[in-house]
Amino acid sequence: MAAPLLRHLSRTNVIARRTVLAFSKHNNDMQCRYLRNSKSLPPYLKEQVERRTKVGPEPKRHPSAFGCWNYDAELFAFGKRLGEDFDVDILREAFISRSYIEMEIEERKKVGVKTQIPDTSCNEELSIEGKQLIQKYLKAYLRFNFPYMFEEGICAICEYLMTTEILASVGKLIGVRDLIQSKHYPPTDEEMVDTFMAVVAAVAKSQTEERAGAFVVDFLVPRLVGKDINEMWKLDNPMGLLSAVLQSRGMASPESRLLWQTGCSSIMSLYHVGIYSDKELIGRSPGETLTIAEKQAAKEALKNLMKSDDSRPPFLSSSKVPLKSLDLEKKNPSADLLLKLYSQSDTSAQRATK
Amino acid sequence: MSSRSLPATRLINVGQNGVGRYVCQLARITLRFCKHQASSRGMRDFVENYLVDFARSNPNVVVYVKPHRHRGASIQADYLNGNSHKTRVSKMDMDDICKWIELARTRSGVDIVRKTKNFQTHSPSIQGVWHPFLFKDPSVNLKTFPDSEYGRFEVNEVTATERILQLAERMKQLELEKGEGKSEKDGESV
Amino acid sequence: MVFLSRQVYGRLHRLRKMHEGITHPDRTNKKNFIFRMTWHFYGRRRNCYTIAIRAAQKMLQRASKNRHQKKINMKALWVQRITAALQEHQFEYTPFMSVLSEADVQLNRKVLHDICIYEPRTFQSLVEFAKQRYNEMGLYDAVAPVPPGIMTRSMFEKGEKIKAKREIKRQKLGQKILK
Amino acid sequence: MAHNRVVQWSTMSRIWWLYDAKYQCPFRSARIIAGYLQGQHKPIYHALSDVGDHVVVINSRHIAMREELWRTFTFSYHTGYAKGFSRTPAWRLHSMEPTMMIEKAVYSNMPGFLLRRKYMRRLHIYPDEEVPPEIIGNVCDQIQQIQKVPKRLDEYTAEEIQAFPKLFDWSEEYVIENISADKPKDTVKAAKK
Repeated sequence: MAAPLLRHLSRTNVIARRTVLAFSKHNNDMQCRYLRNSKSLPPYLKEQVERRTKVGPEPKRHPSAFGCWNYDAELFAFGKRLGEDFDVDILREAFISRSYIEMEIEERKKVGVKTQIPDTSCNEELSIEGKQLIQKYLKAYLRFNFPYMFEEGICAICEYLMTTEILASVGKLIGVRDLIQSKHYPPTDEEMVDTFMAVVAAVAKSQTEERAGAFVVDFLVPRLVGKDINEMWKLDNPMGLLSAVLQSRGMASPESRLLWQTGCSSIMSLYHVGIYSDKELIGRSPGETLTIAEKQAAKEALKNLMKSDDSRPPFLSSSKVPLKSLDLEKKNPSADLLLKLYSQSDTSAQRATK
Repeated sequence: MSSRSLPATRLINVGQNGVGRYVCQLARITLRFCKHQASSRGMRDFVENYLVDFARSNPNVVVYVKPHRHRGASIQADYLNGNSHKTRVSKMDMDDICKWIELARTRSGVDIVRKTKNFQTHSPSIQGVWHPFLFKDPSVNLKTFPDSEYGRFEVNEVTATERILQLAERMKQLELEKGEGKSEKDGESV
Repeated sequence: MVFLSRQVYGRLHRLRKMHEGITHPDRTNKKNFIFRMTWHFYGRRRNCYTIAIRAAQKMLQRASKNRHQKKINMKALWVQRITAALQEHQFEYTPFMSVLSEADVQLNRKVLHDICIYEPRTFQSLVEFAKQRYNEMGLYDAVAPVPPGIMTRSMFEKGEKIKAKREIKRQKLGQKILK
Repeated sequence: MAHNRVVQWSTMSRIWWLYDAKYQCPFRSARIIAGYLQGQHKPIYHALSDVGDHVVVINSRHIAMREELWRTFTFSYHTGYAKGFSRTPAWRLHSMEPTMMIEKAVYSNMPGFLLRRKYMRRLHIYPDEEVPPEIIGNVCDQIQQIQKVPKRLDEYTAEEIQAFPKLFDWSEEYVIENISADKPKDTVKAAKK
């Protein structure tokens, strides 16, 4: 019970916490147990805190600094942890970062050793390869999961998953942090991302590309849980796209109708707008102004048409997706193309009327 | 103790672990013990009997065994998120040590703090959250307020006035019937 | 204040205190035990032991009392919310719950209140079921307040039973008196 | 998540209700209005989160009270100084300020904590049917009345009065003034002038 309480006592000041802990019961240095009530204790603690702040916090150290470290064993465990059979040489290469090589070269220069390290031994090439693999399989998976979604939407989701934050956190989850051979510890986010991508390429090289695809799906797609996938695609003009979609499907053009309104002259106004096509409700949404509500309703209608609404079934697991027989090149319909066609048909219709 | 005293957190699944593929978060485990002292007896037994089995069944965990002369036995578990937890196991028997190691193996490595709730969801509503217009009759939309018909109190019982009117109606009918009967009788007599 | 290390300082301090005749290190532990609970209090309730211990004891008393009270409050809130949700469907709390329990629908108040906010359509179907079942059971007539001036068979029978009991008593009393 | 934002806006929004207080008991109405102001009719209700609605009350001048309550029901107040006590009967207060009765009744029907003032700000009372258009434009629903509005004698047409069944006859010696149907209308008009 003592530890969390004491920690909480001085939550603002980590250093003060350490000094207090130094006087706790478990400390071996403790010579007297009633120091707390001493008048001369506060100045002593103050002095200690000041000195500690001057020095700054301790830098984080690699586990190998504490004595127990076997890199080969760790590499072996890494492969087993992910359930993959790696080629050890490829995996070893995947963990060598650019900064490590530069550091090595500098150190060798200092010492005067003339042997050169080949530039190709770092993970840059592998990471480029891995990036392509990730994009390829992620998009193929998303297209399979959302066959009605526009290509732009799928690219937006893929882009979100390819951000440094997400990839670095996935790298941390599977434990690349301690294995990266880098100049810094802990390694930078960019190094983590590069390494993760290189690991994906290593899976493909040691086994098959489909295996790497399953690896990507298993570790990246769960990051979409609890996220609004429809908001990742920034749609400027949902109403225009909606009318284009409806026209291409041979449905009547959308009509927006006000369903409910209240508090119109107050700042807490609320409007519910529904969008109809052929007198059928295809999407409805609330909003604080009419324009916002209409825009959101159009988005909602698009969501329903793309079958990516909130009541959609959960994401498929990689075992349920036929990654081998997936057509990786096939793309979903593009929204831009549809809009272009729509505007052309509009202008032609106007000409015809003239 | 009041709930403000201790730090609390929501229920967290670190990185949605297990949604796609489960990754054991225990990276390495270091067993420290003395080869001679009696307090390390349990740990020595564990190393002799169970350690190989443990390492074989958990190839994803790197096991380091470190004898320390004349020190208490301890287990240090390092997790993938960078945390490490040390458990002192001197004077414990082998079974207890097994339990502590099992605990270390199944943990996520996040600090143990009080939970505010035992459940959590990322998508609380499938059908859409309740809102004031959800079950409102759409015909209300067409009304202009104040609408005296719509806001009227609905009376299920018959009021006194209505009852009098009903009675009067019935009396009228009875009288009519009587009158008809009389006229019929008159006709018969005629 | 000159000292080279914490150990030396502590040793000196202890010697000094022993010289003064204060040899109760446990007292500090006892106080610390209380101060750990009162760190977030305001004013002297936080740091002065005599005041802090009273505050801590009061806090613990309230905590144990409110652990029970919290459950009561939560139940009241759930009932209130379910009633409000039922009001939208023109139904009432008591018949709703009685029908659910009769039909072995094992949803407690906590779950029902969650449903009525987050899955309102499910709740609607539950209410429709309850309404239907309630009419079938014909419970409404039994539960509804009886209008004045109306005598049902059950009320009459009850009255008869009471009368009969009284009669038996009277007869017994009469026999006793005769004896 | 923009869509979740508007969904939340919709769930937590305050909607505007109308209540016609014509011939309604102020005390029983107040209990219902107070519930709406606090949001007790919503499944998201919580005593400490302010989720109440707006209520516009009209015709507060025309409320009705049973028996002798207009005369016997009193509002008392003490200034805190000596001889500072005052007591006002309901009829007097109502004639001075026709919105006060409803306001006081609603205020006393709500729990006495700090949110009460906030709730009261969302209560808009108007003595007659005339409500400013910016207020009535907000309204989207109406609260049901609690008792039946009676039909006054002057609201009946002469034919209806003629057709109404005669229950009994006054004896010939009984003297009645102003029994004719036209008289009360005239008196009302005179009073208004």
